[in-house]
Amino acid sequence: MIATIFNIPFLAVAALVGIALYIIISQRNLIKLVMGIVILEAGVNLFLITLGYREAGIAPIYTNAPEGVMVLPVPQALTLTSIVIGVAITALMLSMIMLTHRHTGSIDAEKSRRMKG
Amino acid sequence: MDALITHSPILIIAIPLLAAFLTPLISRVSDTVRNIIVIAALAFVAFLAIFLARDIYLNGVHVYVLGASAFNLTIPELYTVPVRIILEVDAMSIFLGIIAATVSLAAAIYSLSFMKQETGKAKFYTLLLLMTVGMFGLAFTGDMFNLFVFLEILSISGAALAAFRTRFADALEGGLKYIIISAISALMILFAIGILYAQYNLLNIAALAQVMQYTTLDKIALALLVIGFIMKLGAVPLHMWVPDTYAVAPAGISAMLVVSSQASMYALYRICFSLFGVTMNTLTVGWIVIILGLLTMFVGVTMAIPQTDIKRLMAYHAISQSGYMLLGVGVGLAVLGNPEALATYGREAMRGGIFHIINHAMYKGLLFLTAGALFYRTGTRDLNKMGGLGRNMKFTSIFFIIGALAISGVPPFNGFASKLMIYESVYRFNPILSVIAMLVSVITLASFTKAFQSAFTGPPLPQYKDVKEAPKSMLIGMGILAVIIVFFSLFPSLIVNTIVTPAADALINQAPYINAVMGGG
Amino acid sequence: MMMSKIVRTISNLLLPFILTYGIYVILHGHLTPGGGFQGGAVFASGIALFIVAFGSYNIQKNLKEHHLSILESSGALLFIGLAFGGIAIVFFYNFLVGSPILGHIPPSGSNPGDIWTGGVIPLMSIAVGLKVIAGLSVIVLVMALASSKTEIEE
Amino acid sequence: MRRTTAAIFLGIIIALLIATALLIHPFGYPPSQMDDYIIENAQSETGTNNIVTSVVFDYRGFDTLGEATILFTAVTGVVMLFRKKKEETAK
Repeated sequence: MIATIFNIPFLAVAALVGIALYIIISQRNLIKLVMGIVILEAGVNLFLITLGYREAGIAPIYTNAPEGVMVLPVPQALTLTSIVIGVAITALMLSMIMLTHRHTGSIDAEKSRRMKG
Repeated sequence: MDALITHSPILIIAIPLLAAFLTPLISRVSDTVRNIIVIAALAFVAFLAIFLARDIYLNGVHVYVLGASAFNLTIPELYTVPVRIILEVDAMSIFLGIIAATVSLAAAIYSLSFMKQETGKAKFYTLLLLMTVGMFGLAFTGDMFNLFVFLEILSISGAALAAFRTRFADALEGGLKYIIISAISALMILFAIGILYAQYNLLNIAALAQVMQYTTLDKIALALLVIGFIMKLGAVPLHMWVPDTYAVAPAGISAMLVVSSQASMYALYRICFSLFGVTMNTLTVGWIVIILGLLTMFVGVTMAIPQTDIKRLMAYHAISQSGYMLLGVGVGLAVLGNPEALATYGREAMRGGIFHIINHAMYKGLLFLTAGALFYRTGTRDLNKMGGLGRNMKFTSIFFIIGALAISGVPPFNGFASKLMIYESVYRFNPILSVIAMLVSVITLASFTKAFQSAFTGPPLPQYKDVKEAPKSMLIGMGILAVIIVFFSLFPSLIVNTIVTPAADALINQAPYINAVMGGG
Repeated sequence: MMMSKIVRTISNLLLPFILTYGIYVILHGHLTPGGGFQGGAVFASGIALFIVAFGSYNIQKNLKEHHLSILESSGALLFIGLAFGGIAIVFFYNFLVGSPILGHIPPSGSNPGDIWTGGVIPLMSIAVGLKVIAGLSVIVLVMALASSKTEIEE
Repeated sequence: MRRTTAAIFLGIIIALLIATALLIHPFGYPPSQMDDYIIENAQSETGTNNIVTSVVFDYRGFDTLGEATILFTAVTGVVMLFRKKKEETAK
């Protein structure tokens, strides 16, 4: 049970990802769909960053570093990459939604839809 | 020359990337120079890929450690695991590399004329080069996170290109669907990478494969990876985006999106064979892949029959054909743990499935390009509005016949060669699967006969009386693929022996892939 | 569309600090938390603030999209060029460590930090910084312009 | 039909996520063979005090190149989507 209590950050990740997937599946508004994807991204990023934490660790920077064990640097780099990728995808998705709205006057996934399946 | 071979894994990725960064600058000066640079970069890369392939068949797996003090220093001195990003090119990677190089070159040449009337050509070629970079990177990388990064490059550029003709609302919808699916699947894959990293503190595929335990967490990671890549390659439960995206993309890009799907399929195979290999329950995973393949095959072809939009029809056939590749390789995966069955029919099934990948890339690419040529001259994709075009567009109709016969698996075309390999070997695994596959092939033939009749034969419609043949560069683009198809049809055994068998063996034998990085063996 | 005078004055006041901080984060990426992406994002947020406060139409006169695109391509070219610089050994090899330029090697363990370290890393930081500044600004500018255009049309 | 499938799918994924959260290493005690090498050797190999930066630009520099490429792609894509209709015919 003790392990479960200490794994609360990972449960938070599960909650975030679950909420995000629920939004993605249930919402028809395209902007809300993008919000769902952004939350999903946040969940995955949180997962990556929590992977690297070490008990009582300090930031992995030697400039005037205090004594102590350092947290893992690689997950931080991966998270950085994944954040930038998220920004790029979000920007592109929102641009496409703006243009779809211009064409069809709607941001409802069903209404602005012209092709079937 | 040795230096060129040594550095060619990175050069194949970096040269189109450099060209992509240069393209926006050069476009300000001259459009002609830009076109020359784009084509030259792609041609040079295709040349390098063939060069590298030859060396791989002779000397085995190539590794390239980025940023180390020597290109083959996979593990730092006095240490036990790889730290840096490693490019690892084996016969399967270069197989996908050759496909990507050929199709993107053909698509770029084709687009010279096809996109002439469009605005924003500088952006178009930049994105096309970036898409090529994504394919090569995905094929060559030996690192899980790097694979994710290149998958994202591939999907972002693909989505932007699919939505290129922004004046059509359909194009935006196709692009949007593609990017949403890609974003969700990529995040699932990233989550799985996180799980693997959490357990082993490794990101290198070969290093992970060596220490793979197949714990419950690994199973979860495997499930997420399979769902993610299945989503991305457009297999059946999650195939809805494929026709919408393929149909609206410019023709050259539709051809490249086919390869992009195959790149995801490559990643799926890489995960199943090289990362998990025999540690996992290959029979279960293999059957999952087989069932997905059958569903994909069948649903794709049945949905294709009622289509009147020529590119949607082809897109559904693209889904259906992916089923063959999944079926062939799935059978190989199912018997991976059983050396006897693997030797008698598993290896043959894998060779069939892998041969089908290259065949499909070529003929489906060709078919999409001919559909684009029809659209270019008639302005419609609706088969009911076309008719009698064969009279004026002779080359295009010949190319269409070649592609259609190849996809339907009519002898002696290459589609028949690969399908025969799949039928024969799958029959020995489970006869019913083989029968379904043949049935699907017959329906495909019927569907394409119908399409050919409505577009090319019959009396010429009055509004298309003055239709001309497609412009030269489009013919060259189609011609490249058509010549390759004819060559493959004439010498199937040569192709199977030189490039397909090493690729299949590279997947089956996990050890060389691991040893190239981890040493030993 | 322009925001009220209060917003404009405050953003004018804040802008130099935001931009300076962005540049500091980029240049000290190898010593303190930060680097090209983070600093570039800080800098670009300053530009975004400017675009929001003064309206994209007014900004457009001074901040052209194609100038930013050129800056972005140059940043990308500089980055890949630095990566190619090491190709005599291996692509991405840090060829400046130990050389007279930025080549100092810090004492191992905790130390006060020396700006002249890191080899190509500070240069790459600058390249990526340029790229991110230009890239994010272009995205914000183009999307702001596009949305204000729809407002005018309607 | 579609809703039910979606709900089942969602249920499976959430079950997988919670299983992950329970099975994964205890928070704060990760395995660290690769990262320990980087923490120990980053200063001497790359001359950088900030280890995250050394990972971003040196050990995993190729990822960063890919990431910069993604940003470049997205910017090109956004500018392409909002391009003026008669941009190049004027030339």
